[in-house]
Amino acid sequence: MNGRFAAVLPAALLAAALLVAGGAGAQSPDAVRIGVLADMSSLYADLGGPGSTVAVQMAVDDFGGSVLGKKIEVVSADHQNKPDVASSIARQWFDEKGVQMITDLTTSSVALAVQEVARADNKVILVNGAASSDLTGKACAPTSVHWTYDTVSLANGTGAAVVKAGGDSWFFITADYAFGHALERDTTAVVEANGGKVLGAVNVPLNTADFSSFLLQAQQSKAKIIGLANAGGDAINSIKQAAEFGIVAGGQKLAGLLVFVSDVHSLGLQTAQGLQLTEAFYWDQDDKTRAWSKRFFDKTHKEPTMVQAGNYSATMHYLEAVKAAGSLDSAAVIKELKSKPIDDFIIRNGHIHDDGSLVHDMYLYEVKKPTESTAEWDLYKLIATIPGDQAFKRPRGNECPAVKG
Amino acid sequence: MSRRAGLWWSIALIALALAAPFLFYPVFVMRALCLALFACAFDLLLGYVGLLSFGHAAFYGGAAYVTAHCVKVWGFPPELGIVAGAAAAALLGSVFGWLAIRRQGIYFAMITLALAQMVAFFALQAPFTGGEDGIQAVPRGRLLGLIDLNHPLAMYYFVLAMFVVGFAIVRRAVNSPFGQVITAIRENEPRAVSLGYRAERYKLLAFVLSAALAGLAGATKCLVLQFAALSDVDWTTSGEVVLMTLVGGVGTPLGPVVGAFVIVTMENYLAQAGSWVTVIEGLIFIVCVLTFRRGIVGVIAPCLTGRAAAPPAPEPSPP
Amino acid sequence: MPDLLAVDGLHAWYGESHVLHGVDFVVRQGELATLLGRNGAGKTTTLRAIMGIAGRRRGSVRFAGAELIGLPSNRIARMGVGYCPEERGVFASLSVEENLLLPPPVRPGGLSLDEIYTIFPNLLDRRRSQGTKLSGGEQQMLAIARILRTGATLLLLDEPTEGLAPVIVQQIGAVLRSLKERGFTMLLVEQNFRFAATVADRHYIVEHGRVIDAIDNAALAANEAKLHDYLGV
Amino acid sequence: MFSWLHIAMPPAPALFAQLLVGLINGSFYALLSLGLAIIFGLLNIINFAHGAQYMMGAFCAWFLLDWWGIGYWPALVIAPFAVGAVGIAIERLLLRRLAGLDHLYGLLLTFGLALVIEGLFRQRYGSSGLPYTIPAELIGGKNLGFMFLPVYRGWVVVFSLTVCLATWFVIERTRLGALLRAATENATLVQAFGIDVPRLVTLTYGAGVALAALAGVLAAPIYQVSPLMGANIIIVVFAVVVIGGMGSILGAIVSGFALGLIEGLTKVFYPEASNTIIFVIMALVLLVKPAGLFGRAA
Repeated sequence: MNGRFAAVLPAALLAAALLVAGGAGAQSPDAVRIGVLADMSSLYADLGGPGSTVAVQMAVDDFGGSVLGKKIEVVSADHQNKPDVASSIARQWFDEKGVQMITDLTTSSVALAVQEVARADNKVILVNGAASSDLTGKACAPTSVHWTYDTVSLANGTGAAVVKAGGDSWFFITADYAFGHALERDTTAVVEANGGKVLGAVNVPLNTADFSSFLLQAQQSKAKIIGLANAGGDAINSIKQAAEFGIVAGGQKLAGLLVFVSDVHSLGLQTAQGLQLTEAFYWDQDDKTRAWSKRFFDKTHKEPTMVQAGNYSATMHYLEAVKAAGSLDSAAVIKELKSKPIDDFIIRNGHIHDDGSLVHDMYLYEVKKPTESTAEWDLYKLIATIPGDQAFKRPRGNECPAVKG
Repeated sequence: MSRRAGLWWSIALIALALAAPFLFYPVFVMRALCLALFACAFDLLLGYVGLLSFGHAAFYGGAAYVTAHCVKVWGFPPELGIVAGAAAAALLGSVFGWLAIRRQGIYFAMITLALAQMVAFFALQAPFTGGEDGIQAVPRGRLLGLIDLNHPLAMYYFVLAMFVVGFAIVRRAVNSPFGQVITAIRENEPRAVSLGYRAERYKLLAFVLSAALAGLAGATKCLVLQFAALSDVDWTTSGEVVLMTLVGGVGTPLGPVVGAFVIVTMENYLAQAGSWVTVIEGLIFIVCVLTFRRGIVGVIAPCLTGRAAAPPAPEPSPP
Repeated sequence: MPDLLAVDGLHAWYGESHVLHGVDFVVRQGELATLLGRNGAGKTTTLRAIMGIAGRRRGSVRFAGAELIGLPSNRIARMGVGYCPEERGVFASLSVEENLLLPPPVRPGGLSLDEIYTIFPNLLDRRRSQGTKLSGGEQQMLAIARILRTGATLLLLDEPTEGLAPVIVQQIGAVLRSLKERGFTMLLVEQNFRFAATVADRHYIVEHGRVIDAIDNAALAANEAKLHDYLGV
Repeated sequence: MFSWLHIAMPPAPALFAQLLVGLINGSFYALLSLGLAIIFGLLNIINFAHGAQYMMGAFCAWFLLDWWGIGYWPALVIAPFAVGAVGIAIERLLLRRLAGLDHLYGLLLTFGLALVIEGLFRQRYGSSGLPYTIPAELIGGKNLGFMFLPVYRGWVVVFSLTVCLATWFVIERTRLGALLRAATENATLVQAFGIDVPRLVTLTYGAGVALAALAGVLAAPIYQVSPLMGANIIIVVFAVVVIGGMGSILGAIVSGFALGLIEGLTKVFYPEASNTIIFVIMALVLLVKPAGLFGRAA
């Protein structure tokens, strides 16, 4: 190879790199971008995932497609439940792609990582999929709002109602992960505050397929209530196997602390019947929820989960706040969001606290018996409505500096 | 490679490396550089000693945890935090190596996997690691008390320097007499032993060096992304580094670097493809194994630089 | 007697290295021919190339009139070629009897198990033991015995006497002679031409991947000097 | 953390129940590692797609029921054949091209396959899975005094033990098994005896895959039929095979059941470690017996 030709290829490589880089940076500056950062492909893809993108797009369309004279664009990505992937996507979105707000953020480790990015970049995140109350506790950030639910509200919802109904002795099957421990910790506090007691708990590694050993331990504890402080496939498998081992038939009851309508649909009523759980939203609440859910169903062939609905609600309120503030500035938008009550057909009687938690009504549901159900997605009956100040009351106080100091 | 072509390639790559933060998103390039160093460290073992470790995430992630803890909780400056991380990885590597080095092939891979799983378990259970939330919000701090690493460019050139140091150590090790001995051991261990080399000692040394460099990569990554998390020590991370090396080309100087950049780019851009990520990734691996067995560098580089075929053993050439 | 096996211009490669450079010879029906030559001359490769397990090959190998080049080894075996490899190839994870019964019958006319045990009484006694627990001589007997059942008419035997005590070598010689009486055609690879002389009809000398000479057994004594030269003994 | 330092000893009947439950899990490990061991033995390929094929078995049962109303019992036969046929196609089209290469490449290829298969199923059926009910004949349970044993779980142990023993018998005591063992040792020679070894290899891969699918059908009524069900179990099953000794049939069966038991005990005494214990045992076994418990030294 002669010397002159030898220089051509390296030079071409450089030129190509410049072109690629130039192309990547060419973002039209006059659009408002909303990022949906979700688990698209793994454990939690059904409760958020592509459905979350659909919900956010619906909100954008319903809002009219533009704000402050700029077009609104929705971008989405799969964080694969890896905080490092999530964090670098979020940084790039904020720094390069002009993304103003990120929503969904299923799984706590991802939400916590992205929250730090948002804090550093002074951008807004509205968390819908992660449960950990640490997001508004010791890790709270000024520009983030925890929208739909957190471990505290789940604990208050299911914990208090079940104890009041006589389920005063508990045994926990806990996912050996921070959100599992947080659920167990918060529920334990609620149970004890309501006069119940916790007889024991077993920490189960994530993605354990077989729960029979743990169910036997729960059975032997003679506790009236077996609290399932887990999520996704773990929750599904533990409920399914509890039915197989005759736990419910033997007189003990299951309390699902983080169970979604998609999980119940997947399990089927035969297996899941009688399970009590707390949700922020159910498609069949009233005419408005049914109408919106029908539109969602037409696009996805599934009824929305509270995470997906929460993404719609969060996006809508964010856009309204941007419009009211007349600015995309994070502080101004958050100030606007916090200044008004949050009340739509998804989030009822809500307002945002200084720590970033959105306090609103939660609902305790019981899964119907197969005979009570009239349609494929007719899954829940309402047991109680839990007012926001009860649902989001932290039994052990809040470590968020913004609240303490 | 003709001397001339090599020179031009070197100039182009150095120019690209220096200009990258102005062309591409810096955090993306930094993350890719960390993983590239990780892959180079791994390839030192696979490509030159012929040992497939399936537990390298333990060093990468372990160092990230140590650095995160040192910097965030104990207030170490960044350079000391990185040294602490790499040193911890080297220590861990000497334990792993001491236990595993006598085994070969799949059994070596499995012992390293088993030990790494124990490290992952420790990372989940130990109180200071923050469970699956990891150690978040690790401060980048000031390098040597002078340079503020919160500035993206400062951080980028720091990461680039770390990468160049690590890469140079790998090349130096491979091209030194030590490198020739380990290659000889890979080719024919009994013969190397009969020539009086203490094969296990050399292999152990290579393993510890590889672990330390993987630790350097993990520690640097921890400062870039400002956290250490469970996914860093997960076995899938060990699998990922195997893939990067294979996709790029085992035992080629630039192969692991190219592989790392390809995989990170894929991960980054495919993430926008939503739920099709794993399907596309899987297809790429299948195609690679069926058609690109010597990796991108092993197949393409000879065409670009005018060599007939990749040489069986890598020869010294600057990046 | 017609040619049962005719090898013509056979080339073979292991990877990049060209090992056989045009081997020509024939083995007639009912005959015992040997391939003699030094280490590395290409004798074993010739057997493997006939059997279709030597990597890439070119040329012609005709067995009973049919071309073998291009066929996979299992098809070649099915045509009636029995192969007894160097190092015997006795399977460690199989018992003696399982080893014996392993090669499938390919055509009628093979020996029955009883006949085999009559020829090799040792194997009957040890038929339940693990194949590789046998002594070297017994393993060699087993390796030969198992291709007698199948009905193969041509036996390819790769150095059956290697590393065996003289008394065992004598026994093997007796076995080969009796097989010849039963009508088997055999191609034997040997280094030990003194042994070969006691059993064979004809000898081919292999050197550098070619057959360079053919000597009738009867003419062996007359050609001893030449043979010493070829084999370097 | 380290709460095991002060746990109470459970009463003996409770312990017995846990052992039985462990044995049930062990039967899944045994079935899956058996298939892996057979494949490794002859093909020298570490079949990373085994988990995906297990998942396909469960899905096949679900398809049969949902699309054609074919129930559990026929599915137990049909699914292994159907998924085994897919395995045969995979071997013919892809794995065959890797013959003779380092087994690293087989591992990578099957890893890629697993990603593709699981990705496609997840794309179509979501991640939370589909329900499959226990067949009517096996619903309910027996009170054994120390525990309530669901009939279906009992069936799982008995059936998989039978399948394992039958497989062991075929491989160790029949002519077909002798062929397999011989081909594992020296495939070239076996082919030179007139056996169509490539076909044997294809069928063996198909059989290994069919065993995985069989385990999938068995698992369908217990676990949710989910695209991710195999991804979580595959790494554990690897460990089981390595502990037993790569390629050793008996080793795979014995260590499958034994590790189920050990894991069961761990779930009582140190539940947090129940996913890690298998790796601890693997490390210990490999340090003491480098080729696994039943493996022949290389």
